[in-house]
Order: sequence, then C-alpha cells, then structure tokens
Amino acid sequence: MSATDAGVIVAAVLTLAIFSFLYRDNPFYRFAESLLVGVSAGYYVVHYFDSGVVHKFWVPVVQQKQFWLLPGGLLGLLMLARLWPRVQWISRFAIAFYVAAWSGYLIPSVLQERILKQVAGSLLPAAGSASLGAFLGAALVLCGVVAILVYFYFSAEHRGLAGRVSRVGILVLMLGFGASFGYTVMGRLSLLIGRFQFLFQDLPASLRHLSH
Amino acid sequence: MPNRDPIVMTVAQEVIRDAYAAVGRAERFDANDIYYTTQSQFGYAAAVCGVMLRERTATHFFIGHFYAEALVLAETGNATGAIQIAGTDADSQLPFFICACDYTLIGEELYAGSVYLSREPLLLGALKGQDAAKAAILAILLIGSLLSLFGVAPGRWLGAGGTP
Amino acid sequence: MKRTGPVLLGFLVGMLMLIQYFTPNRWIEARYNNVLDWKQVVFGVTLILGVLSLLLHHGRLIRRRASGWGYSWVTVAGLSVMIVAGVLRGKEHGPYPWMFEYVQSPMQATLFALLAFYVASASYRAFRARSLPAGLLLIAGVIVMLGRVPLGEMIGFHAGERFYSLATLSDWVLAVPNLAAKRGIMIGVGLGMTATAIKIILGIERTYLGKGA
Amino acid sequence: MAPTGSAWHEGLSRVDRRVLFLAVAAAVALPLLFPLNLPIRISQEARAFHREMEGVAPGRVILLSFDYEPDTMAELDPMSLAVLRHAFGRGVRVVAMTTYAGGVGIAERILAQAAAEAGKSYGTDYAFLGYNPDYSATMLRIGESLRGAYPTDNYGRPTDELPLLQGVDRYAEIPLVVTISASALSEYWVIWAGGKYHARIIAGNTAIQAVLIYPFLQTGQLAGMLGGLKGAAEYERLVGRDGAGVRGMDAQSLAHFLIVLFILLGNLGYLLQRRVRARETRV
Repeated sequence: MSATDAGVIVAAVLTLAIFSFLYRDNPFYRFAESLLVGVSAGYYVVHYFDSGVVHKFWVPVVQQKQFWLLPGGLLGLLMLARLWPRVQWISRFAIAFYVAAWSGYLIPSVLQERILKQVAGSLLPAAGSASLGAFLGAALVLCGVVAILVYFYFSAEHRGLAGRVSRVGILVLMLGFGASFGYTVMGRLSLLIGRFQFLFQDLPASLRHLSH
Repeated sequence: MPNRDPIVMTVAQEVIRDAYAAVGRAERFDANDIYYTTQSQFGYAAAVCGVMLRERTATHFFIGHFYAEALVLAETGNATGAIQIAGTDADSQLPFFICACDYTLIGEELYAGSVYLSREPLLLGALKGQDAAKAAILAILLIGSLLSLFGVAPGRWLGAGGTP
Repeated sequence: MKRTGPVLLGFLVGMLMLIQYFTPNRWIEARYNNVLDWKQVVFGVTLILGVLSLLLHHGRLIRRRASGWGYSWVTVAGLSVMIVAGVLRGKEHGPYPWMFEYVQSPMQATLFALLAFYVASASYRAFRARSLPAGLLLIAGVIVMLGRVPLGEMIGFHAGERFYSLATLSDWVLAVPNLAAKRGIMIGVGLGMTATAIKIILGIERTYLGKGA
Repeated sequence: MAPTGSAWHEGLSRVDRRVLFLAVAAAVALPLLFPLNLPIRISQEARAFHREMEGVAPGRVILLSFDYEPDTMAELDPMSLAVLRHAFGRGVRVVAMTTYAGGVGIAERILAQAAAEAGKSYGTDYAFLGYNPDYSATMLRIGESLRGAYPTDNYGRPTDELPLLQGVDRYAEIPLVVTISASALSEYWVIWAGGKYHARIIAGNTAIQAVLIYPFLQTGQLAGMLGGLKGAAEYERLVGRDGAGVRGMDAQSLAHFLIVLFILLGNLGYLLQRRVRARETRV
C-alpha cells in the first residue's frame, strides 16, 4: 500500500470524524479536533521557526553576513521575556516596536487606497461622458455612500433630514449584507462540494488500488 | 476567554487584569481563564463551540474581527439559547451576526460603542476627529460631484489616476 | 523607564515608517527596510510564543487531570510528532508533509465544509424577515444566490435582442448597492484605523502595553 | 390551548436540524454522481482577469501568491491550477510565494502538478519562495527588494542564485501580481503593493471575499477578479481546460435552490405563526 493510498484512507476517516459533529459532539469528533489542534500547532511552529528565525534571520546573518538584521534578533529575544512574569515589562519594547511600525506605514497607504481613491471613484462622471445606465448607477452609488457616511456619523442625533438619510443608509447596508450572505452561502457550499468530490472520487480510487 | 492570536492573548490578559482591579476584585482574576487555543481558524471555532455547549454560558460576546468561524459560533450559540451580542468590523460576517444574534454593532459602531460607554476624553476626541473627517468627505463627495458634472475632473486631485 | 521607554521607541519607529512614504532619502529607505525585516523576525518569535502557551495550557490540563485531559494528550502528541518529524526529517519529506497533506488539510477543509450545513440550518431557522432591513437582506441574498449559478442564469426573459436573466439583476445588485455599502463601510473603517494608528504613534493609545503603561 | 389550525406550520418551524443537513448532503452529492453539465455564463470580472493574464508577454515573470490555507482549497485550488496552466501554456514564468504557513504545502503540490504537466524546470521557469511571517511587512519589503524579502527560497537556496530572478527584484519589474486569496489578503495586496508601489494586481478570491472588493474593481485598483468556485469555472472555460470548478457547478446550482427553498419555508412558517398569534391576542 503506497503512502498516498494510506493517506487518502486516513484522510477519509478523519473527514467522517469531523462530519460526525453534525450529529452531535462525540468522542470520535473530539479526538479529531484535539489531533487537529495539535498537528496544526506543530505544523505552524516548525514553519514559523523555519521562516521567521532560520530563513529570515539565521541564514542571512551567518551566511550572508547581513549584520543589520541583529537588532531584529534582539527584539525577538525581548519578546520572549513574556514567559517570565517578573521581567515581562521588557517585552513591551518589542510589542511597542511591532505595533508602532505597523501603525506608521499603515497611515499613508490606508488613506490613499481605502479613502481617497474610494471617494474619487464615487464622484459622478462628467455629464455626457457615460451612458445613461452607467450615469444612473454612479448616481445611486454616490447616494448610497453619502447615506452610509451619515449613518455612521455619531456626533449628531439622527433626527429630521439626517434621520431619513441615515435610514436610507441602513437599507443600502442591508442590500450589501444580502449580497454578502448570498456569496457566503455559495462559498460554503463549494467547500462541501470539494469534500464530497474527495469522498466520491479520490477515496474510491485509492480503495481500488488496494483491492488489486 | 479563548484566544486565537498570541499577541491579542497577552494584551487581553493585561486588559482584563486591569478591569478586575478597576472594580476592586483583583483577587478574582485568573490568568488561566484567558488562554490560547490554536492559530488554526477552525480548531479555535470548534474549541469555543465546545465551551459554549459544555459550560452552558449565559451570554456570548463576539467582539473583534471574525472570519468564517463567525457563523459556527453564532449558530451554535443561538442553539444554546444564550443572549448574544456581536460587534465586528468584518463586514463579510455581519449578515450572520445580524440574523443569529440579539444585537449587532456594525463596523464602526463597535469603536463608537466603546467610546460611548467609557466616555474617555481621548477616545471621544478621536471619534470627533473621525466625524469631522467624514463631514469633510461628505463635502468633497457633493461638491466634487457637482464640479465633475460640469466637466471639471476633481478625481485627479484624489490620486484616482494612481493605477498605471 | 518601564513606560516611557517603549512609548518613545514606538514614537521614533512610527514616525520613521510614516516619513519613509514621502521622502526618497536613501538612509531613511535603508532603515525602513531594516524595520520591515526586524518586524518579521519579531512576529515569527511571537507566533512561536503563542504555540508555547498552547503547550503550557494543555500541560496544565494534563497535570490537573482537568476534564478532557485525555484529549490534551492527543493534542500534545500531535504537536510533538510534528515538531520531531519537522526537525529530524525536515519540511519536505517524511511524516511532516504527510501529516499536513492527509491529517491537517482534510480536517481543516472538512471543518470549513461544516459551514455549508450551518448556513442551511441558519437559513431555515434564523433568517427571518422580521423588519424591512432584514427583508431587504434576504431578498438581495436570494437574488445573488440564484443569479450566480447556471440554473439561475437561465431564468429570465427576452427584450429586444438582449436576454435579461436573474444574472443581470444579481450583477446590478453586486455592482451598485453592494458596491456603495462596502465602500461606505470601508471609508469609515479606514478612518478608524488611521485614528488608532495616530494614537499609537503619539503614545496616547497604550493599552496594548498593558498594566501601568 | 394552541389553536388546531396552527399544527402543520408549528411542525414547519420545529424541523430537526439533522433533517436539513441530510437534504443539503443529498443536494450536493447527487449532481456529483449524475452530472447535468449546465451552461456556464462568463462574468465581466473573469474576462478582465483572463485579459490581464493574456497581456503578459511570454518570458516575463509574474508573482503568484498562494494566500490561503487548506480550509478554502476546494474553492481556490482550481483557480491557482488554472492560472499556472494558463501561464505555463503561454511561456510566462512564475515566481510563487505564500503569506500563510498553511499555504506552503498547497503551493508545493499545485506547482509540482502544473510544472510536471507543462514540463517546466525549477529555478528557470518557476520558483517557490515559501512563507514569510507578517504579510504587510513582506508585501512592502518586496516593493523594495524581492531578494531582500526572501533571502532564500523555500528550499534554502539563496535567491540571488536563481536564474529566474535575474533582473526581477521589484514590482516595477513584475508585470502582474496574481493573488489567490481566502480572507482579506487581496485587499491588503491593493493597500500595500498597490499603495506605495503601484503594482498591477488581479485577484482570485473565495466567494465571501469577492463581494467585498467590488469597490477596488470599480476604481481599477484591482484589474480583474474571480469570485468563488463559479469564478474558477468561468476562468477554466476561458483557459479551455475544464477542472474541479466546472465539475462543481451542477451541485452548486441544486444546493442554492435548496437553500432558497429553506429561506422561503422558514419565513412562511414565521409569517403564519405571527398571524395566528395576532388572531389569538385579538380574541
């Protein structure tokens, strides 16, 4: 029996163990769940160490003599201080470095890509430059975005005009969430189709190999 | 409080320890209540569902950023009959929280909620700042659209031409 | 030192990463690259830390014979087998890739596929048109679901030479109301992220540093 | 004393979950055993995705990022395989990477399959850089230097020695970035790689993520997009090699109609109950 066929059979048994959770929580499922938690944690720690420490630090510093990476190693060690409560405060330097670096490079890119370009994309096209249908669509998008921004405007009470506009905002939001719901159902079912394709196609193939 | 992200776990332990201390019950704080389960998304969802089903918790708070496990948590929690309050900025998960939870904070309402509860001057200031920015964006949208109706293309000033 | 040190370091690093966006200066660009490399190493160590705390958590369960400690043995066993296999035989051959391919992958995929069943039961039991907004959510969901599959694309009518089907309606729902909704949320959340980032750099937001910061 | 008239719709709302589960299993399993081969309509986003891939000159190197883990491989494996078949078929070279530790095993399996089919050799026609922790730092670091972000490839070989990467070190030298992503990774590629470095990006997404990135399609920050297994099926048809995407479409159709039926039945039961309750309170 090849490693692949054995693997497919083990995979099929574990797949059924996870599906058994649908009937109810049972030892067969809990064994599979615990095995998954352990195996995936083991997989991740080997990869994190291999890529984060070996490939990204040890090899470049030792073999390629890139000593500019040494402070990174030091900050990594500072993070390990979290393991001992008495010196836990040392790890704050590593956390502060990590979170502040992320915050620094976030501001310009998020402002440009998630805000400015989106606002630019919501402006109406010049009159006559777009077909009636496209222009109508752009106008509806503009109204939708304006209404939603009013809905998320917290400094003023939503009464009168602002109240009606924010009411339109929540309705547009719901149409958007409806589209998300439809697509999410599509995605989930595709994953189930994938598992059934495994059970109905890959598993029988391996079992046939065994019977020869 | 099961956790899926090691950094969030360490921060959560600190924040909850401070919260216990703030109400004078520092002795009730047990660091083991805030633990790490797994980085694997679904190992985490299964672990949390197990806690909800086994310990019959009365109230579930799903606060933060969620991915696909949101539906598993909300559906299982709904089945146990617990009160469920959700707040997330993951708009792909909001339809399920809206349908399966008693109340859902949508996107920014989550941040505004913490400001409303804490009345923290610093947080309040940040909220006011964001609202001012929204007012500015609303102005740009309306004025910009009027301008572009008459042939002036304000999109260029906003970096719309950024893509090669 | 315990408090101002991290906040000062955060301010310096945050400003460096902010300024690099706007200047072609070689020195700043070099330090920007360094910070990116260091950040990846720190994140790698943090992730390892997370797994260690998982090991400690399950170790405690085993020691205390807490309920379900037998399952903790399975978790610790799975973790150890993977680490030993990874260290001894490497990532490319032996039990390590085999366990990923035939133990971790199928189970992770199946756990996700469970959602298809949960979505079905939620559709039947939880998705009620209690109010106008909830009703709109369901109508949009049904339109998009039917319009994106072959069977649904055949339902429609001919007007002139064009065939208008559920797919055309679902394309419109995705390209107009859905686009406006996602864009509205995106702008708001983008502002929130920017505000939080500014507070972190200026040291106003320190909760992530924990007690006494 | 519950009015007798409400008996059958009381039953409607008290159907056991497991009956629903069996119905879903049947709706998905039957079409896999008895295919219907329904026609597939191609969307504009998928045509744009295909056009972008066609626009890359043979011999150039594109960046393909496997940004997903085994939990969504059913939706995304068909896309990554189709992208590799399309690229290798046109003589386009591929440097692959992943921002998920769980993506390494997937990338190796699909790269090996596509390279074997097309007779491509590692190091010259394609390479795999593996996983780097912290995706935002990785995406930005690639903007400065691909070899700086990945000093070695997934197998420990220094990236300076890979023939594939000679003359390819920044987004400017990469005509197209293709991300096959599960969660918000396609959005992050737009923010980090598109923001400062103006990379040209197309994204293959899970259905749930696809619906979130329509704003980026409209502004052109994303040049093309595939959405879910339907997107994979559309692209497979455009590339001319049917695969798991096309094979799954019949089951997808049947299952969707079943879910819509559940929603209608659930709401029917709910409305009837409300009318019965309203009549009771008036009595």
